[in-house]
Amino acid sequence: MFATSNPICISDEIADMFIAVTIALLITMALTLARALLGPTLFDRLLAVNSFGTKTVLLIAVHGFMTGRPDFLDIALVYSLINFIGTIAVLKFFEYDDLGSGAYQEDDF
Amino acid sequence: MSQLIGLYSYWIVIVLMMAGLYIMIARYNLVKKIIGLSLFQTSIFYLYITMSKIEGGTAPILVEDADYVYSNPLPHVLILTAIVVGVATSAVALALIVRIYESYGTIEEDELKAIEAAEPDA
Amino acid sequence: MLDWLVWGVSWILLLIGCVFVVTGAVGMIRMPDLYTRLHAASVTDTGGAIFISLALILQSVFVFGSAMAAIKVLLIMFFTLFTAPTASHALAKTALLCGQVPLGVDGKPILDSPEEATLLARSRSVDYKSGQDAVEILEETRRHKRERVQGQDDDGDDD
Amino acid sequence: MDTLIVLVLLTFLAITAIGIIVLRDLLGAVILLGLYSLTAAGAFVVMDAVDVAFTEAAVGAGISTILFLGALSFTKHEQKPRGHDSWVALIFVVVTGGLLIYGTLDMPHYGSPDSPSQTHPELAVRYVQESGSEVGPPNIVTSVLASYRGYDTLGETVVVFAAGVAVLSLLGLRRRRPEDEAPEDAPGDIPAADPQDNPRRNV
Repeated sequence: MFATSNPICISDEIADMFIAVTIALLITMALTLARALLGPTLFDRLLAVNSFGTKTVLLIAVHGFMTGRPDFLDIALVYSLINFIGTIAVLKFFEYDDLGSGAYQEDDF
Repeated sequence: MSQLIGLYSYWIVIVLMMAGLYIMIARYNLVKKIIGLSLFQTSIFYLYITMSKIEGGTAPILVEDADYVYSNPLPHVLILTAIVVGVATSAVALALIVRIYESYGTIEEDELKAIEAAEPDA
Repeated sequence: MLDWLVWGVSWILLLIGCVFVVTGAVGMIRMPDLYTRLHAASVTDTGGAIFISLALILQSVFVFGSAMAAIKVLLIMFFTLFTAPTASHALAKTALLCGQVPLGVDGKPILDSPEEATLLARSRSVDYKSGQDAVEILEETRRHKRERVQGQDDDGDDD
Repeated sequence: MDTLIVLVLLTFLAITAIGIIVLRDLLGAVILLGLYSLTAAGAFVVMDAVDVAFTEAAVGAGISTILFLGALSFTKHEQKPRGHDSWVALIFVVVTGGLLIYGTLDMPHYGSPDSPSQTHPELAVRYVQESGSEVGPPNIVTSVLASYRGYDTLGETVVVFAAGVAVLSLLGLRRRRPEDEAPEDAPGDIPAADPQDNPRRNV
């Protein structure tokens, strides 16, 4: 039922390997999602989202190899950058209550 | 069982859609309503992309001298357009909300209605 | 022979990666406060990503024969290695600045109040300039605070 | 295996959506919306829609989050606490969802090769078979987007331009307004920041 859709014939041993990693990543994502929903503070949620993004990057990369077309790693690349930018933007928002301000150094330190 | 797996994606799409609709109806905060709108939009994207997938297919990027089954590219095109338009809609809505907050000092729907009722000229 | 070697090494690398990833996630669920969870998550983000990426590079070079894929995975690994620690650092610093007090070994907060956490987070540049230790800064401010409170009490007595 | 990944990711999406409903804190909801977009884009990759995943990652998870944060930095961060949820809304939503689920029972199953969307001769088969020789680029989505449905894309660009003009006319002129107008009825007057609004104090 859950047969790998496998356009390029990669051998079964290799597919097994990637399936194992995928399952591990899915379990990890479930736990991380639980932290994002439970997280008592916003920082816990943010940490969980950041970690979830890294797992998504890995999942996409592994999925590309699993289906035998590793052409779509660009998406994983974009993801890792977007994930970082998003986290930093939210943190900047927490810290200065604003996204655009650049004049905080004098009174903050 | 095959019925369950075959239709599960549609059911999840409906759950997402109803989650968005519920936020739009039952929450008074305007920003939260826009979040619900985004949820609703994404569920529609899902519905389309789900229908374009074909069993054993691969991404619709042609590979020379190989005999692949490709998923249907047309829903992808429609959704590409829809994503960008959706974000444009959200941007305009959020700008309106910022203006409302500056004029009335609140973004809760019922408080806005109370203010409107209090001063009929405005 | 080479095939089997690549296969075995990939399996080992992937398994190590999986162990890192899953332990990190379990740690994120079970750890008691934000900073320890951050610690657990960093293990996943860097350790797991390195090992899984290395295995993918091996696969893309030897099995798929695609140098481009190997370069892309390498880039992903480098970006992750740069961004994950940066994000963790920024998260920890902002959390301290916003008044999240870390818990000690005994499960009690190690600082008296969120204000002290904010102060510690902001004392960084003072630290650089005068070479003061964070603990010294903390004790100095506590002393100042105590004196100020006593001063106010004295004022109250005078009135 | 693909189907399994898609099902699990979809379940994650549903759980996240429920979390967004329950969460009262708007910043938390925005953060969860970012997670939702990331998951959605991951599932798009698994469902072979790589271009959509690319756009969703950049636009949905990136720009959208930043737009929401920007709006929140001008307004309040918390929903007002309310005693009860509206039962009418809940019942309405459940009934509508039930009807829609009843409607899905006739839909073609996930990934079935003989569904109408896969077998339509003009809209599915022709693009896949002919676009390589008719238009050129190996990416069929690019061919359809830029050539077969070029006017759609033009319309999209017009919509985005109009949205940009609208946002600028709503927000961009605001900075100048307090100087131009009389101070007593300046609508651009931002209410004094309440110290309770600062996220530093309520996270």
